[in-house]
Amino acid sequence: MSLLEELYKEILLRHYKRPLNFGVLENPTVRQPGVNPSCGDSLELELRLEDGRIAEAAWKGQGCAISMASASLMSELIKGQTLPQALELARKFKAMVVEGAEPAPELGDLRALAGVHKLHARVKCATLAWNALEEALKP
Amino acid sequence: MSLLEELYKEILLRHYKRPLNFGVLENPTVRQPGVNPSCGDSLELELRLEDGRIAEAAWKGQGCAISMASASLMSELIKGQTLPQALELARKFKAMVVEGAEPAPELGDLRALAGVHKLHARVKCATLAWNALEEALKP
Amino acid sequence: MPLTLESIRQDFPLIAGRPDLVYLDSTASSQKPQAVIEAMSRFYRESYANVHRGAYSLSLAATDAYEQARHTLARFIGAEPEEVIFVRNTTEALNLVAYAWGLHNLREDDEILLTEMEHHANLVPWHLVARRTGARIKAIPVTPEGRLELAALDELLTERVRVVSLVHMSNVLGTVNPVVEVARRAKAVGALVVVDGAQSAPHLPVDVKALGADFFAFSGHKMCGPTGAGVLWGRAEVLQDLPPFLGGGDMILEVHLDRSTYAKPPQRFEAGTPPIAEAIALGAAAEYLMGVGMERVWQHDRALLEHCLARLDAELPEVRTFGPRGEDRGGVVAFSLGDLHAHDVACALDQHGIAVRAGHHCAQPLHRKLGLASTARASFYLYTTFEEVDRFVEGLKQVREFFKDWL
Amino acid sequence: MPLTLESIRQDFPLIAGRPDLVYLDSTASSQKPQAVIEAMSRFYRESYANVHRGAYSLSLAATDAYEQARHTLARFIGAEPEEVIFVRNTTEALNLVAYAWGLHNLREDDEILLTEMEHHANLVPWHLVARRTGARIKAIPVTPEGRLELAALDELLTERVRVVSLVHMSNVLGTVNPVVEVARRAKAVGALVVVDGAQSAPHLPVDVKALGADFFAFSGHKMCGPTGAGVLWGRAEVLQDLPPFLGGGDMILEVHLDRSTYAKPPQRFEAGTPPIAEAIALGAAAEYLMGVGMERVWQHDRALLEHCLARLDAELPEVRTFGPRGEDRGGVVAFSLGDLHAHDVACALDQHGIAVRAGHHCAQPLHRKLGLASTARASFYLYTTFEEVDRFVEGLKQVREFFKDWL
Ligand SMILES: Cc1ncc(COP(=O)(O)O)c(C=O)c1O
Ligand SMILES: Cc1ncc(COP(=O)(O)O)c(C=O)c1O
Repeated sequence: MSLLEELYKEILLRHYKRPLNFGVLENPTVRQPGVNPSCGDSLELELRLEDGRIAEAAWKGQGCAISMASASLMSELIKGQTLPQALELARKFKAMVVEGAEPAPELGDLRALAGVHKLHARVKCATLAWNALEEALKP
Repeated sequence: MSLLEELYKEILLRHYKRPLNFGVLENPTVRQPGVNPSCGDSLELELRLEDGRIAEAAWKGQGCAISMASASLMSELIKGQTLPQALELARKFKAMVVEGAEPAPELGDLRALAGVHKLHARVKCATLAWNALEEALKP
Repeated sequence: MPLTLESIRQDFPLIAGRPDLVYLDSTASSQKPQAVIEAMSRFYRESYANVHRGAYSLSLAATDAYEQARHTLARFIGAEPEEVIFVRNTTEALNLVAYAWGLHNLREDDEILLTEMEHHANLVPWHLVARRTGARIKAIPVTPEGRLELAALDELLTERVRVVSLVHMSNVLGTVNPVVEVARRAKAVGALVVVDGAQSAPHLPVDVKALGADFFAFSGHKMCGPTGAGVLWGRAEVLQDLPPFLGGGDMILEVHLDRSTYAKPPQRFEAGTPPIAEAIALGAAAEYLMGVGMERVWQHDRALLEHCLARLDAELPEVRTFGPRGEDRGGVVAFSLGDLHAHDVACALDQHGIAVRAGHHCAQPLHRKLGLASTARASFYLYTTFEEVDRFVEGLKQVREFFKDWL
Repeated sequence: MPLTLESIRQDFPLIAGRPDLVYLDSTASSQKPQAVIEAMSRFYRESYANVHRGAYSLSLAATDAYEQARHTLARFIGAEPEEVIFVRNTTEALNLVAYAWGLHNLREDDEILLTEMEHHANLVPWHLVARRTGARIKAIPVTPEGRLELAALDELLTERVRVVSLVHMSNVLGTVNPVVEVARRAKAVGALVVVDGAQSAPHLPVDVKALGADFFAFSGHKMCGPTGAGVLWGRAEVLQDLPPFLGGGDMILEVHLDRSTYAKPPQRFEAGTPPIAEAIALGAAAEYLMGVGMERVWQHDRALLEHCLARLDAELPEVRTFGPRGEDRGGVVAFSLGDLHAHDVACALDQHGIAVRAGHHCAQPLHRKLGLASTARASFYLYTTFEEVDRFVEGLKQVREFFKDWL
């Protein structure tokens, strides 16, 4: 299987064509823009935090298949997580794509993005939404 | 004879030790500073122009043997010359030290500086006073 | 031996040594001929010293080589050596003009006229200066074909416009702008004319005197030269009265603790130890290009472009290209494939050994106008072959096939 | 194989290839080891591409190499990579601080505190900024021995002083200034502290964190690296809020026609295509120096200096040297021979193959204080031998003999 096939899997196609949680929230408690200055891709992440948990998440933006799928999958995964849990997921996701660490089971379908590590150029695409998440949850 | 001996001749030593026309004029009609930015040497040339001739010339400054001797000899040579004659002398002097042209007889003792051409580094020293002269005579 | 495309390719070690690679990113930066690489190494191995201020032979030889490079670059663009200022790149050159001229001359409500197709290098410096001076920025629009909307000039070129700064050849559209005409009209209202020549100097014959501009900026690394050296050309009369930009050694006459006076141009604008080896190597690059002939470089780019566009038009209807169709267009093909994102396309092409750039190419306003966040871009140079263009087209077809469910 | 002086000399092609030459001008610029020259050529031959913005492998590899160099330079001075900004040279680094920080923060009657031993690179940028802002310049005096008059600090360091900018090691006197103490006292009045490390970074171990400064500037070409690349180090907290200096590509977040937002440091301060090959080669230079060990470089300089001064003192009473005698002095010997002008002396030494510099060494105010328009200067580096110092002393004796009637 080529690197490309390893990366552009069915699951990403689904999220690229029909991204989940795409749009805006009615009453977000945090709104965080994210930009990948190297290509100009940008997104805006909205969260509603309640009792230390991410009650709702939505995002909007334009970007490549990798960044869109990553944002879609992330927005689904973090819903219901406590802030420390969400940050831990971010850490694990980045370990996987930046450092090439073994994909953590908690990442679920996001493990489909493990191949990004070998396609170095795409790391910034895959982490765009996650960087925005980390910014948004900064104390 | 070494390049050095060829250049540092008796005649230059005389002008270096006892520069001619060193000082200021009583009533100069032109006063022109000159700087060699590469070493910081500077001089001030004063001229009294009368009826299209250089009636008097004086200069003051500090610099290396080459620049001092050149200024001293020049100040002596240009006295009594018309402006076009003085500019022509400047041209001939520069041709000699910058381009290595055959020394013109009109340059008199200044021909002792012909060796400067081979000691490239000293061209700016030798031409310091002459550049000031050309500036001073600019219309 | 006549200069053939094959012999030119042999001059570039990276091109000759990587037959697997189809390098189509010369607009971002060009590869380097051995003559340039060697000019630099030889200088370091055999005659390196700092320039100016040196009373010994080695330093004088270095100074001569550096000043010789200035002469060569002057010849390359039809200028006088005293008008050639060595800088790092086009970006620094344009900042020099914006700061030195702009901070000194712009007042509140003065206008700066740019174009919608500018590279960030010709936008951001003006933003910085506008904010400090209260001047305002306007832009000549770009037509749907990718040309400047000259009809808008009448209205835009008011007496308030103090400077018109525009790109000679767009790094996205490939458009070669009618600089002579814009300059003439800008001069009629007394505006300074600044030209971003980052793409024109490497790709077409340039005669700065004929352009009618006051400043012309370009980068060495895009024209077979090393990184770290570029040129700002300034018309002698304009440089004469231009205050300095960077302060430091070599640009001064007299320095006191609290004030200083400045040297003549070009020294006034070269503060500190210049990129000596880089300028010398850039001289070698200009010699190399003049050896090939800039008209020939331009015609080669043009031929590759026409071939590429013809094939894309005929065989890849899903590919949309940007930029004008005509003689006023150089060898740059920005494109999109269906709704696929440029990054996905470029990354897939890279898997086939085809190197194209993806992104906004430092022209966000232009991309906003095109309605896209980014495009992919293939660009050609004197070492590019028709076969490489064919490999690019075939590669694109494979990418289309790979992404067929995504399109 | 242990690193011997002879093996070090073999690493430098120009030194090894010119046994006739005694190169004593490393303070102006150093020679380059083969490892540095080769790092640069290899990059151009094998893996050249523009950095950032590249979606293809070649560009990514170039970006990695460039960022790797940033890490190496950070390690070289004990900093974080995000604090390392690649610039052309010390001069540009100091201008960056003066413009970006100074134009933004200085107000009328604010004070800028410099010293009497500054290089023009640390004077002229402040003159330019002072003129625009109305700030005033003061200077810490230099004692007759060539040290900073620290006793004057109490009076000079008023609450009005917003910035103290000083040289770490003087390029004329060789003095290593007590930066830690000056920085501590400057901080006490809330001033920004800027250090000109052009001579210290190449010649002694530097730990920027320990210095207590906010900025530290140095040039690659004086530390075995190529021309065209230098470093501005800035403390992370200071860089965070610093407005940009040069505008253009790669330093932005979002660009509109008339305004833009900026990237985080260090990108915010690196506009346009950086000196890519130069930064990579500078990384190789830093590796080379760390391989030798900076403490060893310093001790070698010191030993040569003591040997040189001892012989000059004993054998050439007509020679006057400048700079302090003590541990706080590096391998720089500025001198005069009787009333002879420095140019005459340097030119005569050059005839014996001995390369020393003559002039004001870009320190006119200091020379004015010394009462001289210029001095000659011999300076040492890791490849300088005791035998070369001896040849210098013997050469000077011959020059004295030649000029005996002139003295
Ligand atoms: C103390 C000092 N500061 C600044 C500079 C300027 O360095 P550069 O010319 O590399 O900018 C030098 C070297 O000339 C120097 O010795
Ligand atoms: C049209 C144009 N202007 C300016 C630049 C900036 O050039 P540099 O990055 O060499 O400063 C470029 C290249 O990126 C360009 O294509």
